[in-house]
Amino acid sequence: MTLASSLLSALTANTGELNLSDISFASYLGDSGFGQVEIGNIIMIIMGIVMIYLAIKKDYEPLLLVPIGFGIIAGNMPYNPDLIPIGYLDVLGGQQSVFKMFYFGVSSGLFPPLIFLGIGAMTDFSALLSNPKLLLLGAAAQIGIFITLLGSLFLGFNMQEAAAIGIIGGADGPTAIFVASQMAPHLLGAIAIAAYSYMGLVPVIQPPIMRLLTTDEERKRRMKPTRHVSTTEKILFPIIAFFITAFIAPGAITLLGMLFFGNLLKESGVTRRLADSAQGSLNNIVVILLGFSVGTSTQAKYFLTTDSIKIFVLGAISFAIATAGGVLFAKFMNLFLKGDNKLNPLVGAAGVSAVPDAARVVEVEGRKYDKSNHLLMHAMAPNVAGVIGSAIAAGVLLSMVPH
Amino acid sequence: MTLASSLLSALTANTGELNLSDISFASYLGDSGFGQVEIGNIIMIIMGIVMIYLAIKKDYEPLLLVPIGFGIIAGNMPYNPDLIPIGYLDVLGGQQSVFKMFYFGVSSGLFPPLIFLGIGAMTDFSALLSNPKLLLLGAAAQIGIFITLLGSLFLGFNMQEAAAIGIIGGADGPTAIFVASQMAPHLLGAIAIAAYSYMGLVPVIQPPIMRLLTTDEERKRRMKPTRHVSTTEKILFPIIAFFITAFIAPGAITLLGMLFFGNLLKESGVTRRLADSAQGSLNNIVVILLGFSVGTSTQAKYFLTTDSIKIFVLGAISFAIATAGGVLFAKFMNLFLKGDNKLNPLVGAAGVSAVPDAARVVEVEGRKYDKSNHLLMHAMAPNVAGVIGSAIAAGVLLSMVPH
Amino acid sequence: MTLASSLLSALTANTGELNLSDISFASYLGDSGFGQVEIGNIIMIIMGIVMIYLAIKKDYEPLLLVPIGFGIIAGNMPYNPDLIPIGYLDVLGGQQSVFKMFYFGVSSGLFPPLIFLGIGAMTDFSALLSNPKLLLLGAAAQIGIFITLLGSLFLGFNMQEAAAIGIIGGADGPTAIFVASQMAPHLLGAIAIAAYSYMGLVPVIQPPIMRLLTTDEERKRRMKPTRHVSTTEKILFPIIAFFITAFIAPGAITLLGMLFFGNLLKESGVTRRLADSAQGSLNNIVVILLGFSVGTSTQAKYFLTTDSIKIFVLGAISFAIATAGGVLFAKFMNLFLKGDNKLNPLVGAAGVSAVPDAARVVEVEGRKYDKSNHLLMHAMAPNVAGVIGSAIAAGVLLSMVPH
Amino acid sequence: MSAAILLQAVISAAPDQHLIDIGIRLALIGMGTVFIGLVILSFSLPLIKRIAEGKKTKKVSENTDSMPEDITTDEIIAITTAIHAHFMKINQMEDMKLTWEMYERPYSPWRIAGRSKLMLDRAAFRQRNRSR
Amino acid sequence: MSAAILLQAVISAAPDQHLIDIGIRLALIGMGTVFIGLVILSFSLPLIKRIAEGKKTKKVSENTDSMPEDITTDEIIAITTAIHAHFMKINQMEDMKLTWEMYERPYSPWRIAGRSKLMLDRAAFRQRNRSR
Amino acid sequence: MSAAILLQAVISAAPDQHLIDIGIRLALIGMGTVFIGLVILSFSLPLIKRIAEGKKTKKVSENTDSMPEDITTDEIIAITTAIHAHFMKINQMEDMKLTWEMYERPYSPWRIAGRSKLMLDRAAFRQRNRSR
Ligand code: NA
Ligand code: NA
Ligand code: NA
Repeated sequence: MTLASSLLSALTANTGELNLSDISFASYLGDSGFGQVEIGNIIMIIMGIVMIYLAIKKDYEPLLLVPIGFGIIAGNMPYNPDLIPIGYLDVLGGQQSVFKMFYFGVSSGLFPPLIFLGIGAMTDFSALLSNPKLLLLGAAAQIGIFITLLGSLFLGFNMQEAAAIGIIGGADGPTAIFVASQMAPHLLGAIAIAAYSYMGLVPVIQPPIMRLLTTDEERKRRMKPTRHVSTTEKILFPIIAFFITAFIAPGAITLLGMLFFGNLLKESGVTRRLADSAQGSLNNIVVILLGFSVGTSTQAKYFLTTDSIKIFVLGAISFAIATAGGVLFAKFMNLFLKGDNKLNPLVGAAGVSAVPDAARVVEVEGRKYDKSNHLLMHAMAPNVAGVIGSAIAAGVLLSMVPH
Repeated sequence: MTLASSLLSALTANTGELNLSDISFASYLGDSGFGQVEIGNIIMIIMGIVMIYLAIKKDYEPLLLVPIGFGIIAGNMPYNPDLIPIGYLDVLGGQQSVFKMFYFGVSSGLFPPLIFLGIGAMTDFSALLSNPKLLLLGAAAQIGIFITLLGSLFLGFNMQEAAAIGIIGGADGPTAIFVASQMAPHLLGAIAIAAYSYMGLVPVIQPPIMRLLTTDEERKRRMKPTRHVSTTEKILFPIIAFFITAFIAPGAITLLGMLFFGNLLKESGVTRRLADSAQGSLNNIVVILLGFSVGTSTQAKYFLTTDSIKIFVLGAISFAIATAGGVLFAKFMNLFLKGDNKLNPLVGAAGVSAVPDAARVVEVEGRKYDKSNHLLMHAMAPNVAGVIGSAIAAGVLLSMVPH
Repeated sequence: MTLASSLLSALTANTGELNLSDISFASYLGDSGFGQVEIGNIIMIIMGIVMIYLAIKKDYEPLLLVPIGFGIIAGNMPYNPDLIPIGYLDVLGGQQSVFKMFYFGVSSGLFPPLIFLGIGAMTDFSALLSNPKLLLLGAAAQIGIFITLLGSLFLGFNMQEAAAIGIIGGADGPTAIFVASQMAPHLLGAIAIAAYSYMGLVPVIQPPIMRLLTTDEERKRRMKPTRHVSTTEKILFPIIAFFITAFIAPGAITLLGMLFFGNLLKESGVTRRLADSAQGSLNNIVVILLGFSVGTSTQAKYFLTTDSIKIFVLGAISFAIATAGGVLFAKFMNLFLKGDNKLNPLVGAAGVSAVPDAARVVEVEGRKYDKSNHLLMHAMAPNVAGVIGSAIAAGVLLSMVPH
Repeated sequence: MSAAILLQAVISAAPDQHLIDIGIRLALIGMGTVFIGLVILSFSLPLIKRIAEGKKTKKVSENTDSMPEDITTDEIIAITTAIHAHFMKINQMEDMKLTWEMYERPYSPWRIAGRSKLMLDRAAFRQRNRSR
Repeated sequence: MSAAILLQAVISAAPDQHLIDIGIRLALIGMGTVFIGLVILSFSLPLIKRIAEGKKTKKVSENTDSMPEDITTDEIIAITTAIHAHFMKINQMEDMKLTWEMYERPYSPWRIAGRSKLMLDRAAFRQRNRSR
Repeated sequence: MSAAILLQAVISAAPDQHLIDIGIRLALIGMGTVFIGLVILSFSLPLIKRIAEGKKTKKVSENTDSMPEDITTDEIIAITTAIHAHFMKINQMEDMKLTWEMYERPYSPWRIAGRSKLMLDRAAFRQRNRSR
């Protein structure tokens, strides 16, 4: 194989000069998958297949895991990079590979704000407007970010890397990608895969922690129904919320600006067609390209490192801490709340973001203990607050850590 | 604030070198909106809020004013540009800000032709085909462009700037942006905001001028119903119209090519799905990004200049002159027309473009004096002719003025 | 005209320095279509009109021929390139023309994989899954590619050019564009136009060859009905098929990766909204821009060469050979098949790709001889196999021919 | 309020006369081109109708006779001629005439103008008849 | 399991104490900012409701009186003060206090904290009444 | 009309024999790869069906026996062998064989070819029986 490779890279050097003896089935096979395959590629391809399997069979975040899974497969198919530019970093003879062009949307930080635009255009902030105190749960769960940051420093990462890894604890794929693209591009693949994998695995990770930290009585607690929210409130919210959060965390202007812009398009009532495309075709196109690109960026030779393993371990811990943070803070808030204002601490788990999966997990867990207790709407408030919270955390890190 | 800034820009210079004493809530506050805000930003943000208010409450061109308005807010939120690239011109450590990447579609001239593609795919040229002489009203209203050009020279702008400012009088946002991006990129923000603002304000600007220049009898005049237009005519029109206009004004090939291409997709009957996307999702995506980008380009430090004020004054005048031009020319045409061929001069006001708002204003004004007199279909002819007319004017300026 | 040009290019050199005597209607006319038109432009524009006519009247691939046809018209409208950047290669004063920016999607090879994504998301591989042996017909028809490659060498093209021209025989527009963009960018326009034209003309080219090579009895032969294919099979297929084909032809990873990715989005059942956009709005947008760009790249001065004529002749031959290859191979396979397993050799003609037109031609031809004999579903198998086959052929050429 | 008056006002007060002169020329050529473009386009519309109806296109002169209800062609010529003359009066008339004469044979707008002068009379005559 | 214990563990075992120190500060400021941001946001929500309802915005103190069913403002302040104090106890308290004092007049979080301390008492009082 | 005859015609008339020689090799390898790719893919389809049906995949030899209605595997091998031999006869047979022998153990197409030769006989036998 080394022989075949060197023969053909010599060939490539003399573009246009072809030797009859170089054109053979043998050399072709050497450059095909049969000659180029390595064990790392096989491992990654299996990982991709597992992701697709989980997405289809278990319905874990399929909109993300199917594109990422197939991207992993496509990015790890063996080929000879001296002959054809295919991989997400390949440039050959001045021509970028197509996967590199797709990946530009990730590495430049362009895709995450567009995803936030779509999220804004599909999110109803009513739950949050009707129950302001639940916002605090979305703040509490961000403890996962900062503990993970410290853990990463402890494991030997530098400050930029630690900040980027920490954001995994925000349980927000686009935010994690955005921060990583600015702070630690070389870890972007591992961070993105970890963030999205654990977001998909929220229904697996959260329930045991939620049960561990709550009593049976707490889990059965019902909460007051949410109030009706007027259209005008919904229109004012994105503007005022953007103003406040951007003032406090200017580093989050790009992400939060697009989030609240999308929401204004949805709520204004006069830009329906723009909101439809923002959360429809534009969002779908970006999700396809973002997921696939993140997948292709896991080429074994760059991806299979001890750093990636550390990131996966830290990611798992950060999700657990974030969940615990939310649940425990709900219990802490209950110390100050009385009567039917008391919170069902399960709702705190939704503070991690991972919209709307974490809220759905709360609903499912709640109903395990009381079939008629619907917590979904209550959980949506910390859930969307968690998105805002992790964007603020990202903003703080982006502006405090030089990069 | 200056202290905090300089401390932290020193910090940035030594990337990776963090000092414990630099990391404090105080320095963070200095870099947050609290430390960075300036009066100009506040003025602009209020302007953005007013635009959104007008769009939602008064329904003035909401598809444009909501994105622009929110873009103004996002573009003027205070931040420290030494720490994070956010603004539409920011590049930091080789990384472009996301807003700069969005803005590329504006500064490169890429978005306007795509908007024209969408306009073509949604415009029915029947009205124009059934009443050729109304085309002349679309020509007459372009006088606004050239008078404004002269006015701009008079106020001290150079020829390139004057040409770009003049196009505001075309009442056609994409054309104004396209010309400004090629001729006077530094004025693009002000020109775009002026063009779109006055397009939104067409229902406010035009009626007094229309009333001033017409008699009661003229305003009540009814026009002959339009004739039926066959499918074949509609298919032939974009091809022949492009041929003629592109031959006469090659500078308009890009804009008119996309306009008539979009119209052919619509009328051909065999490319329905392409026309749907051209006027649907593609158009929406471009409108979102274009509006928002134009908004972000109004960063106070670049935008709040005497030039901007001059441009706004000139823009208002140009809309008034264009309206007057259209109305007066209709009256002039009536000198040559007899009997029921005579025009209702209100229809001339629609020659300014601003599709379809100007035509709607004509309908509303007409019905104020005769409830059963529907001028909308008649006004659509000069309205779409105005789009073609201002594109031709733009083409002439683009090819005659060196840039 | 030369005078006017040189005067004005002098003008352009001194940006901002305008001479009164240079600004005249005469010089303007010299730079308009009247002064700039050349016979080549007229020829190309007529060709564009003919394409649009065929697309609308005869329904020959209208989704491609309407955009290409109008692109040809827009790309060949006369203008003075010293004054305004309009053409697909123009850059003036650092500003790229809009058509050049559109064309980047073609020249970079970005659009073809996106088209393949859409094709994958709209293709049902059931026919192929239910009748594996028909795959071989999709292989056989690729003989057109390699014979054309040899023919091109014979006519004096170099190896890179010959490889790119050969792919026309694959009857697959995006593949032809992709290979040409990498191997012979200077021939891309002619190759793309030839490929799409002949794809449009499949109902004209194929029938006589099909009749020539088959007996009346063969044309009436009925084939066994296809079996039902389960959802799981359809989900597994894109993954396994990608694995196999990418291993054998790594050069095709980009194209086949997107094809099978699109198909997985369609079949997974959990990513419906992504599949809808992949085959809907995204596909439409890319088709519009790709078709139009390919059209604009036929500017007479670059396009009207003997090379283009050779390419058109070779293209016609390659379609004929590919069709013959498919039909004859079906007859050859019948030597080994017995009873009702025998193939109707008309089905072989669908092996050329040109999905789904070639399959439709088979259906129409078959019913000419037996009104109740429906071959469409049987023809779909070699038809989609032909897409895979020509992508593999492209992959081999991309990795074996240095470029 | 007329455009001409405004133009004069601008010219008289202008600080850089050279630039203003060029601007006026630009404005005249630009406005002229817009009108010529839309006039030719409006001429083409009856032609498009004819082609669409599958009839052979007869000569233009016959056209106007065979379509008594569609008088737009003549009217447009009349109007165009007037507006053209109006603009021409404003400024460097001779100067431009000189330039145009160089190009007169193939594209001269004067030929159109001349022809339309004739038509103006004819159109006025016919209109008088019709309006009875 | 508390965050403080974890932090201490990390600090004690850390290889590069300097980096860890900065990390802890970053974490405190970051977590503080997240809380402050979301607390201010949650304060603004009743305000948004008020604006939407078209009422004039009265002073905050009156607000709470006029909305007996909406006790969230007080509660939130109480909770925030507690969490704030909690974080502050962990680390370089004096150091930060010093820094903050520089900014005390216009933006000091201490003023909010101080005011909320008062409100905490009032809120607790009112809640006791309500929960009867 | 056969591909071989056309190829010979091209070769004999070619101006640059060297380039044509390379072209022929490319064509052979290319066409061979296309066939091998699609043949392997067609082999995999029954396998996909098997997996989808949830059955354990038995050995290939048993497969063909247990699926009497699905004779495509054998047929395909037969056809492939023939087309393969056809292409091989055209040109530098020995030369390629030599090259392939270097790679024989892990990926040799000869092994498939050899095996398919056997199967061809079996398939032909079985088909004769079925077609009765
Ligand atoms: Na979060
Ligand atoms: Na206009
Ligand atoms: Na093919």
